[in-house]
Amino acid sequence: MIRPEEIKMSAEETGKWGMVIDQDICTGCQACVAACAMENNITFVGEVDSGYGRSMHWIRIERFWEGEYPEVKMTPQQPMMCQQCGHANCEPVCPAFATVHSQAEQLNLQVYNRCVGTRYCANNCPYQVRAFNWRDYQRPEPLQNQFNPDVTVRRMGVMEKCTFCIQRIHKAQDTAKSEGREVRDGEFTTACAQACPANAIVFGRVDQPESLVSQLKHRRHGVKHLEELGTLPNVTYIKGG
Amino acid sequence: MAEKVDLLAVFPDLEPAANAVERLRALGVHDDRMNVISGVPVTEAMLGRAPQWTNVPRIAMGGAILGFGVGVFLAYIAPFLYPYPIQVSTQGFVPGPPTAVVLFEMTMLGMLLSTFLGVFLESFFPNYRPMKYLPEISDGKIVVFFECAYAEENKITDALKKLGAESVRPAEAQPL
Amino acid sequence: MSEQFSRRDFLKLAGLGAATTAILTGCGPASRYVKREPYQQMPEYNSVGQSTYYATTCRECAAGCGLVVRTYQGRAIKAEGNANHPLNLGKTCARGQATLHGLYNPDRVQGPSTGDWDSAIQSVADAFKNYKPGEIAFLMGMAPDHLFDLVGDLTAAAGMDAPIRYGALSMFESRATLSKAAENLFGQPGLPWFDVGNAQAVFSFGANFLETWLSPVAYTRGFVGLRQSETKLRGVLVQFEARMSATGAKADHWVPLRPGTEGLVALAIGKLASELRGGATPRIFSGVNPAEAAEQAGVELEALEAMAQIFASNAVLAIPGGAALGQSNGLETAEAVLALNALSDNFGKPGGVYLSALAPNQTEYSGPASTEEMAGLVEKMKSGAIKALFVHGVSPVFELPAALGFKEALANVELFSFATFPDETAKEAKHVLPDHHGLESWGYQRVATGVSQSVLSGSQPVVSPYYNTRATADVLIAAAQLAGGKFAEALPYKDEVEFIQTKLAALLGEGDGSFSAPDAATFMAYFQQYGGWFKNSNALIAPDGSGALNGSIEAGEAEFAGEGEFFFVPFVSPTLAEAGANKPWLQELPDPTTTVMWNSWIEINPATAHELGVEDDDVVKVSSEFGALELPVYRYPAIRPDTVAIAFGQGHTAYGRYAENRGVHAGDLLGARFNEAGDLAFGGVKVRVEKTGRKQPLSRMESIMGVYGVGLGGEEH
Amino acid sequence: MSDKQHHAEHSHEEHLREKHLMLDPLPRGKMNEMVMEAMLAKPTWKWWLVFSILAAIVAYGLFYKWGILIMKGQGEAGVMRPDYWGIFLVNTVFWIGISHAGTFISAILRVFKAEFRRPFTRAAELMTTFGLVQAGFSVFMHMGRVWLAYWLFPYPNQRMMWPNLHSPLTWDLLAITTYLLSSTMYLFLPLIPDLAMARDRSTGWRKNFYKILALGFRGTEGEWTHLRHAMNIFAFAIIPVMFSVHTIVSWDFAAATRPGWNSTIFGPYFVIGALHSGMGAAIAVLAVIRGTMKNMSYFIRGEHFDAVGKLMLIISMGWAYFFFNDYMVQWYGGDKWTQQLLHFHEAGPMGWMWFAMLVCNIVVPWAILWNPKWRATPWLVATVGLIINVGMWFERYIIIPVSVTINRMPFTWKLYKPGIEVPMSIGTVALFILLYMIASKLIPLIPVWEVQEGQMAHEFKKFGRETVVTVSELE
Repeated sequence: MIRPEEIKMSAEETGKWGMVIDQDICTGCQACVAACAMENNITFVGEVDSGYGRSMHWIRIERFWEGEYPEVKMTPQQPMMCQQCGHANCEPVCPAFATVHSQAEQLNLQVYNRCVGTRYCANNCPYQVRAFNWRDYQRPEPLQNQFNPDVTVRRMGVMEKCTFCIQRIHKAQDTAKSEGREVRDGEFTTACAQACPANAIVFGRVDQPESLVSQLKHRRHGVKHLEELGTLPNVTYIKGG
Repeated sequence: MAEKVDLLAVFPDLEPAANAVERLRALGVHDDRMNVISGVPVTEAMLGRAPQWTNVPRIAMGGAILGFGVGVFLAYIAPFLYPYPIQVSTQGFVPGPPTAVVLFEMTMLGMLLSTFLGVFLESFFPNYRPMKYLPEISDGKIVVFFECAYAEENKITDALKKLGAESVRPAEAQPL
Repeated sequence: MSEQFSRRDFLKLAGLGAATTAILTGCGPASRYVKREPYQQMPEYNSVGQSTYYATTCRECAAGCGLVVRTYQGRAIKAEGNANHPLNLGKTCARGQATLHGLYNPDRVQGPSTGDWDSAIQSVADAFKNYKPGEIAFLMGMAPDHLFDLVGDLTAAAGMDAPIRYGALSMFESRATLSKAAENLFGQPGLPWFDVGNAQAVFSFGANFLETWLSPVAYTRGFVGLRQSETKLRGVLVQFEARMSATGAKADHWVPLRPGTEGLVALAIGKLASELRGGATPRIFSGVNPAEAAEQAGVELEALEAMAQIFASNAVLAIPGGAALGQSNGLETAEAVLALNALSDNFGKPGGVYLSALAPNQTEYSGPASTEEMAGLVEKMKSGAIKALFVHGVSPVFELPAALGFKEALANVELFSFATFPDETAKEAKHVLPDHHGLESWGYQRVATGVSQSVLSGSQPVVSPYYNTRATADVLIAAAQLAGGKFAEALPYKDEVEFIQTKLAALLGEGDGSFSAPDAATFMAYFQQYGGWFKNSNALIAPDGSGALNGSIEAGEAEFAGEGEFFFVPFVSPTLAEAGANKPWLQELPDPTTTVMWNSWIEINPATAHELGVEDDDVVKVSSEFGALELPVYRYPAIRPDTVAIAFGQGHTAYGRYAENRGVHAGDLLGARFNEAGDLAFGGVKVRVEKTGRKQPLSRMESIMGVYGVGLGGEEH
Repeated sequence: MSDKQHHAEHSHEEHLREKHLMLDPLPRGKMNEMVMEAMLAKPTWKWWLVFSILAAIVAYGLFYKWGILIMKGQGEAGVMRPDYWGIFLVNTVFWIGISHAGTFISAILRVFKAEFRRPFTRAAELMTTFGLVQAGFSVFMHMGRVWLAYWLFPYPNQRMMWPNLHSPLTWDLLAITTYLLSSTMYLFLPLIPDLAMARDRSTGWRKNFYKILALGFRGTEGEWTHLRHAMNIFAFAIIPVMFSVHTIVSWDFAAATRPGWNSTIFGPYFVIGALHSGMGAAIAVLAVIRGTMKNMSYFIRGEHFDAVGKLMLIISMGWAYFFFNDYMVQWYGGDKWTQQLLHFHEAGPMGWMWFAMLVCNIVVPWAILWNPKWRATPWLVATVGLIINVGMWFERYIIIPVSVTINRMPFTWKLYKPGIEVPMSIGTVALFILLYMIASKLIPLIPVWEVQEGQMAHEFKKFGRETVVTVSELE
């Protein structure tokens, strides 16, 4: 039984964990995508399905074109992953509470074993960053030896998405706890940020003004994607130089 | 101590049946010793009989209240039984407008279910025991079942015959 | 975090130096090789345990980035960059991340072709004995690693030809041309290193340094420095290339030159710039006429003048590389572009041109072989001069253009392949003696370029070998001892690890190292723990480019083979390259520029496609003098209308289920023409493009609707 | 008066009798016979042929393919990013829409005492129940892990978690359940007297069958009174339920943050759309019953097609009104994504469907149903009904898989290509018809007592020289 005083709905402007992505130096090299796949046991789906919009990427790098040859330019690459919205459209629409807001971490949790596959969340995500397990994709022996034991292996009919490598967050917190301290900024980072050769992805505590993410966010003119929808995303993009 | 007999009078139409009811009353057969069975809903008024009492509306109302209660439970109480406060987006722990939907649907469900149930309760459905009945009834005949003193049987029979009864004969319960 | 863990493992590792012997003869003590237990529960139920982290070197390409591999219950779980490693400072590229899909690839060679190792080693020993030294050749991968040294010792002692290193990447990077140009210009050979990070402006002539060129991870770091630095203004990047690469996409200005005119344009810009700066025009530029240059390059003179403006007002770092040098006039181009740097006088200065540092145990620069040298090898094979060929770390059958006829030449030689994967060469080999996967092997590797320090990167097994494979070094040592005589004397080691230790022992006394140790065993342990040894000081070589501007360069017109109407630009797929195609997740990574997955495509300018009457996904026949390919069209908005491009990386005929019969091999269109430095003129081919009428939908990450407006209704935008 | 006049007078009455079932009474017994005969008629080989073909389609298209879908996953269907929702939900909305006509006819028309409803209330109510069955199937086909569907029912799991009442899908579940239950009960109540009738004049297993179903109904004053009250309560209460159902269905879309969906008009727009397709389906069903079953031309006459035809015309106008309402506001808003979407609807690859929708839903009904003669022509009105259903299916297809192609992430736009949905959709249609065929053999499709009640209430009355029809209130 929950006592009313236990209930504190958080609608703060800033969440807890956040990312700053510098599109000016992102080279679109896909290292983050590969790192994410390796860290989070993301399955590959093969040529036909991936071409039909069924790839399971938790992070994708978007790019468009401006102008006509020879004045043609590629717009700055834009890595897109779950924005961990403070006001997330995906959460309320799930009939099974399979995607809920973590009050502790201020993240959008995806509870795989609660998901029944109505796909409403993905439909309602303005960033279209959710990936659904359309089939039971096979990983032939011995590929499954590479599974990260800290990350659930998803099965057919379940929705999944970027978790900000929550398994790493928890590991770091456990370590910090056992050493009786707070998690230090930069003590750990997500797989994508860790791999990024350009350091275009920075991860950290957005609620701590002295953290690197907060610094970057404010020093460089960062923008949030589709901010006008009031989704309070926790990923900030730095467009220009 | 006069013996009683159960009789039934078959009428082709509503008019003679109504007259018959009147006549029987005049002949001293009390209203609640009579029962009119018909293939179409002929109202008490048409037959000049006392209005029928039914509890269906009350049962319906009760069901509605019950259903509303279920709605209240689902919307306002169940969330407090969660293992921990579950937050979705920044919507309230107990969302406002959606509760209205739940309350409405549950109320309606309760009301309609109980209405249905009410019919069963009120008319003792299902009931497969032998009963006083004539198959002609569903062909549109109107049958007046009544109980009268043995002594009066012939007199009443004649009277009803005069009023257009196709036949007047003793009524026995039979399997439907 | 990772290094804390590896420190924690230090004692375990320290004990290792001694233990190694046993391990490498197969039966390792459990203390070293953690057993692979079956998961007690499904991974779904998330069993928790303690991970162990091992530092090693990435073997996906020859750059030599340091890795820290997280292992769990004897399994390698995740490859992460080694933050201590000066080359990549904890970063990795996509290929490095996917290295585990190589380790656990379902299609590895699981044992020697002969069935048991004894007979396999016997066959090697027999080859040593039965053939004259001159009849034996060793062909190895690009990486200058311990195995190369070992084979070097062996061949030297046995009087065989020195081992040849080669890789398709070195061909597409035109390394030989670079070092040759450096030699011509500075009088000393070496692999130029361009300090992009500290430059004010960078003019890159075909050098795709953000994707595949030399050391992409290090150069990406440089690019970030160029763009964002606390100490200087935002640097400008100008890319000259016919087909927009990812580097071109990040550039502030992209100048699409007609292939083969880069050198000319470089000189023209130099001339305009020096005129703008005033003073006498250096002799080197006297020959060029900017207007004609622009004419030949197929760009507006204004464009060149605008670039010259930038050049004149900045200290510009000019980089020659890749496609620009893969031309018949590639060497002149390289020299012309290198010479430009003299205008900004930035030889051996921050933000300028250096020669890459030599690795700790390296006395002089030795680069991989040029393709011409490979042609020479092929000749010898054909003529029968070479009877036995040992191949390791490279798949020449796939990586060399078919036109060189390597595969045919194999008919005359006894081929020994040490391939880890069943690649095209292994398929042709008489003997396959599979080496461990990189993550199962010992070793060290010299870092050829990309870092200011002198770095020797270390490798150690992070997991016990999964199959019945054996370290090639061990095989050779065993074979040599079996063969006896000068072979045995050449390799008097118990095994690979002893050899490595012996080599490393030389560094024991050296000062200025990242660590020092009292004895070999401790040194070895540290070496494993930190993933290598490097000097702390800047070891870059400042070249003498004083004479650069006084030379005279005749940047002649490039010659093109074939009558086709289109220039052909083959470029290396940054995710697949020469050896990535068998890793499913690399296949599923979108190409950075086109977002295509799992297949090959030909890039055609939309206007040209319109003329040819082809749409996206229309299959076209591309034919050159040397071969023909059929593949679907990608209408690429950032390529010259007179040019088509195909990525190199697909088109395997072997190499496992994920690579086999997928896409096409760009090399099949290439001929066997070389530039003066001996690099293949892979840009010197003209192709014809014909419509076939068939369609083959490409898997794209992008939406062709949303990005190109195709199929949205109304006109495209 | 002269013979001539008298004759004219007479023929006028005759004419009215032919036209109106209510003025053309037959003895109850006769009508009973006719209905029984229609029901008990021995199935012809044609009937069996159709029956077995439909059964085969259901077995293969619906159940076998569904098995495949469950085994191999939603990948068998055409859904992907961004079209996470496909034809299964199109069918759900479509079938719920169909089901609305039943309630409309038997509840709203009952409340407003539209006498023409009497002979076909039952056929319409059956449509509600059978339609909802298809809708239920479709919704479960859509689920990625349908074997866990029961998790959505309002009961706590072992961690005391209840379904999420914030989610429109949960409201849907409640609403559809309520609607399915109540419409089934509403189908059964008026059926009881007819079951009693069937009981009285059948033998063998049917006797027991009807005896059990009739629950021992005799027709006492009490029974009739309870029944009347109950049916009144149902008639009034089920109307808001019906509206709530399709409104909530519309919220599944309107509540989402998507261009083209986030519209406040969706509730009524969906309801009217439901009636549009529902009426179309109802009239088609009537035409089939009339054409294929014995004695039905007595009960179902031109007047009924005429009357329903009028309704269809009005509803079609209503639909057009709401459609334009939605379109206008979306267009005027000028949001760039919505603009993109509207453009895509009309000029995109599915543009043909968008225009076909307008033709089927507006042009065809308006062009035909204005004419009383045509309106009274069963096959013609039925055809219009079917065309409207095609149009309404298109409408749902455009609202769901076509519209979700366009979102705020152009990098992900993709066009939906149906896969296993096609045979499965055909399967639901087949099952719908199959259920009707079975029903026509098991229960009296005509509520005889309601017809008789109506006939009792109608009579001719002379106003001066004019003979007119009057109806008297019997309740």
